[in-house]
Amino acid sequence: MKISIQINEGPYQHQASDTAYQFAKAAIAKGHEIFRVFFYHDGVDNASRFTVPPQDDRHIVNNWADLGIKNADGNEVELVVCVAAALRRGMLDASEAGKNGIDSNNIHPAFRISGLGQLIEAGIQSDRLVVFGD
Amino acid sequence: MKISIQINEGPYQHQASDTAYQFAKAAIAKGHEIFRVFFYHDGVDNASRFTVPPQDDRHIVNNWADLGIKNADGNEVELVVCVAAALRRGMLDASEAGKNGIDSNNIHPAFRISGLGQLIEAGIQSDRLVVFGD
Amino acid sequence: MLHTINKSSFERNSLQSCLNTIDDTSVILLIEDGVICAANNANSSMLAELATQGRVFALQGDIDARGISSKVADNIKLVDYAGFVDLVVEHGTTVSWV
Amino acid sequence: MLHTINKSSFERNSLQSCLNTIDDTSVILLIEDGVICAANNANSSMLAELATQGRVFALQGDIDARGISSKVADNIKLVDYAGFVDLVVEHGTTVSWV
Amino acid sequence: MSTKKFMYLNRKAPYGTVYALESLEVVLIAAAFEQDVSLVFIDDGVYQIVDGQNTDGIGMKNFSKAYHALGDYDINQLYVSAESLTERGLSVDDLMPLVYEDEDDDWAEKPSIKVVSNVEISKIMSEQDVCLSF
Amino acid sequence: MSTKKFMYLNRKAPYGTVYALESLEVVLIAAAFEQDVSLVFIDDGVYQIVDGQNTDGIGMKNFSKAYHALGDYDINQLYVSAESLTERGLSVDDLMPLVYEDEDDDWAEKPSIKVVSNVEISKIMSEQDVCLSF
Repeated sequence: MKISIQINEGPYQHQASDTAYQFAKAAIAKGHEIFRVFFYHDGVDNASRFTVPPQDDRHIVNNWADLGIKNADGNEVELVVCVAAALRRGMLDASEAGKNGIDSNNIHPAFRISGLGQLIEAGIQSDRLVVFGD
Repeated sequence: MKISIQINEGPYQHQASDTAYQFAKAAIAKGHEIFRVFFYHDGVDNASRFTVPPQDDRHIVNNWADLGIKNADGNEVELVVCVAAALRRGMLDASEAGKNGIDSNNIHPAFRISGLGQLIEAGIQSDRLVVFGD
Repeated sequence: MLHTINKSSFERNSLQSCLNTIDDTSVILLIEDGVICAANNANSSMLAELATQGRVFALQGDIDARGISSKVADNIKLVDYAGFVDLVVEHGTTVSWV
Repeated sequence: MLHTINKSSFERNSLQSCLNTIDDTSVILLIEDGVICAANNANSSMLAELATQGRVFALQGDIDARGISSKVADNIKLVDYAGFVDLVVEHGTTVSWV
Repeated sequence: MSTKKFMYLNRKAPYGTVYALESLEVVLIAAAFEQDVSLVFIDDGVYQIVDGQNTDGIGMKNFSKAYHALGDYDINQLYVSAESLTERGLSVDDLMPLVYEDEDDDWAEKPSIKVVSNVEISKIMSEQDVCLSF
Repeated sequence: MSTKKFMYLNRKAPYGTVYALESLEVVLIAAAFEQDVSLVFIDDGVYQIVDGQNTDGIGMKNFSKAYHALGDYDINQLYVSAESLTERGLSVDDLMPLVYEDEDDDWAEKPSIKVVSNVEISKIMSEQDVCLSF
C-alpha cells in the first residue's frame, strides 16, 4: 500500500517526528511504500543539516535522511519541506537563500523544499495519509 | 525593576515569543530593565538569522534583535540562547559550527549562545523572572 | 503571586491545575488562548468567584484578536501589556501554567 | 476509520472530542502521551465500553517508556509499530486528534 | 487526477498557535486541485471563524478576512459543531457571514457555514478519504 | 551571591514532549548555584518519576535514571501532588525510590520524594522567589 505522512512538529521538542519515523520504518519493513513525508509547521525543522544532538541520543534528521533511500522497491522516500513554513522558521535551501540575500543554507540534502501542493498531491496519490503532530 | 524572561517556544508556531516581546517592550517603556531573555527548548529558534517571514507579517527575530539595544538606561538587553537546546535543534554560532565541522552558522549576531547557568543566574540577579511557553 | 494562564480551559487542564493550588491572595492573568477562559461560556463558573474578588485579569489585545470582546464575563479586569508588567511588578513571583 | 490520540486525557480534550464524534465501527489507537488514557485511572471509564468491544489499541513502546505496563486497563490491545501500520492499512482513513 | 474527499479538522483557537493560519494556507492551495473539500470547526477551532477579530493589540497579522475567499474557490462546506458553539456561549450569529455563489442555482448567494451536531460531523467524517489535522 | 528559593514546576509526561528532560537538565545545572531548590510534580508531571521506565521500544533515550543523581547534588525537596497521583491510579510505591544522605543526621539515607496535598503545594509555591515552568 502507498502511504504518506504529514509531520507538524520539530525534532526533540515533541515525539511526533520520532513516532512518524518508527511508523515509516515499520511500514517499509512490511513491504509498504512510503510515498512522501511532508514536513509542515515546525515540522520543517526536522530537515536541518546543522542539527547536532548529544552523542548518546538519536539523530532525528539523519534517521529521516537515511530512510530516504530505503523503500523496499528501490523507490526513494520523498522528504518534502513546505517552503512557506520553512522560510518563516529560518529553514533555507541554496535557492531560497540566494533569493533572500542570505549567505548560507541549512536544508539537509536528503530533503527538498517545495509547495503545499505536494501535501495535497500526496493525499491524492496515496492510499493513506497519516498526520503526526502535537 | 530588573526583569528576566524565559521563552520555551519557537517563533510563529506559538504566541509565546510574541507575547514575551510585547511584554518586554512594555516593561522597557515603563522604565524597567529587561536584564536577560533566555531562549530555551524550541525558543532557541527565535535566534535564527535565516528567518524570512512573509512581507506582510511581523519579523519576530528582528524584533528581538532591535530590542537588544533599547533598555532605557542604555544597558543592552541580553539575548541568550541555551547551547544544549540549540545544538539539538540546529542552531549554531560560528564557534559551535567549527567544533562540529559544519560549514556555516545561523545565529543572529544580536543573540549569543551560552549555558543553562545563564538562566539560573538571571533568576538570581533579577527581581522577577517570567516564563512564556506553550 | 501572579499566575498566568495561556490556554483555553476547554483544551487543557492548566486553569483547573492553577485553581487547585492557588492561595487566597494570588491573582490570575489570562493571556493568549487563555483569554477564552474570560468569556461567558460553559466553564465560566471556574473563575466567577475569583473574578468577584477582583483577582482575575485578562489581556485586552488577546481578547480582541479572538473576537470575543463583547463576551467577557463580569468582573474580569482587562489590561494591556503595560498592565501585565504592573501585575508582575506588584505581585511578586510569577507562576506560568504553560 | 482509525482515530489516533497522542495526548493524555488529563491534560487535553482530544480523547473526549474523538469520543464525541466517533462512529460505531471506528477504532482508537493511543500513542505517545495518549497511552496515559490506557492506564487504570480516574478517566478509565471514558474508554471502557469501546475497549470491551475490542476497539481500543495502544502502542506498547509508549506504555513501557512511561513505566505503566502493569497498569493497563482491561481489554486494551497492545500493538507495536508494525501493528500501528496494520491498523492504518485495515481501517481506511486515519484521523489524528492532534 | 482522481477526486477524493478531503477533510480539514480545525480544533484550535487562532493566534495562540499558528495551526489555524497554516491550515487555511493549505485549504487555499487545495482549491486548485479540484478535490471535494470539507472544513470542520470543532472545539476551540470554532474561534477561527468568529466575526470581528482585531489583532491590532497583539502585533500579529489578522488573517480572518481570508476565510471570505474560500467561497470564491468553491470551498463552501464549512461544518461547525453546534455543541462546541453552545459550550462556548457562541451562536451562528457570532460567526463571519461566509458565503458562496451556487452555480447550480443561478449563482444565488448561499451561506457556506453549516452548524451541525457532533453526530452529523461523525457521519461526514466517516465519508472522507483523507483527513488533515493541524 | 544571594540565596533564593527556586521552584521547578513539572506538569507534563516524559517522552511525549522534551520538557521533562530539559527541565531536569536545568535542575542539574542549578545545583552548582547553591540556591534553595524545590521540584514540584503535579498533573501528568508525576509520570516523570514513575519507576520502571523502559524506552527500548520507542528509540528515545531513557533519562529517568538521572533523577537518582539529584540527591548527590543536594536536591532533595521533590514534592509530588497526592491528588495527581490518586487520579492517575498511582501511589508512592510506583515512583522511583529517590534518596539523599542527610548531612545533618549523620548522613542517614532519606527519601527525597514527599507526597503532599495540593494545599501544601500551594503553601510551598507561595514561598518561592522564582518559578521555572516547562
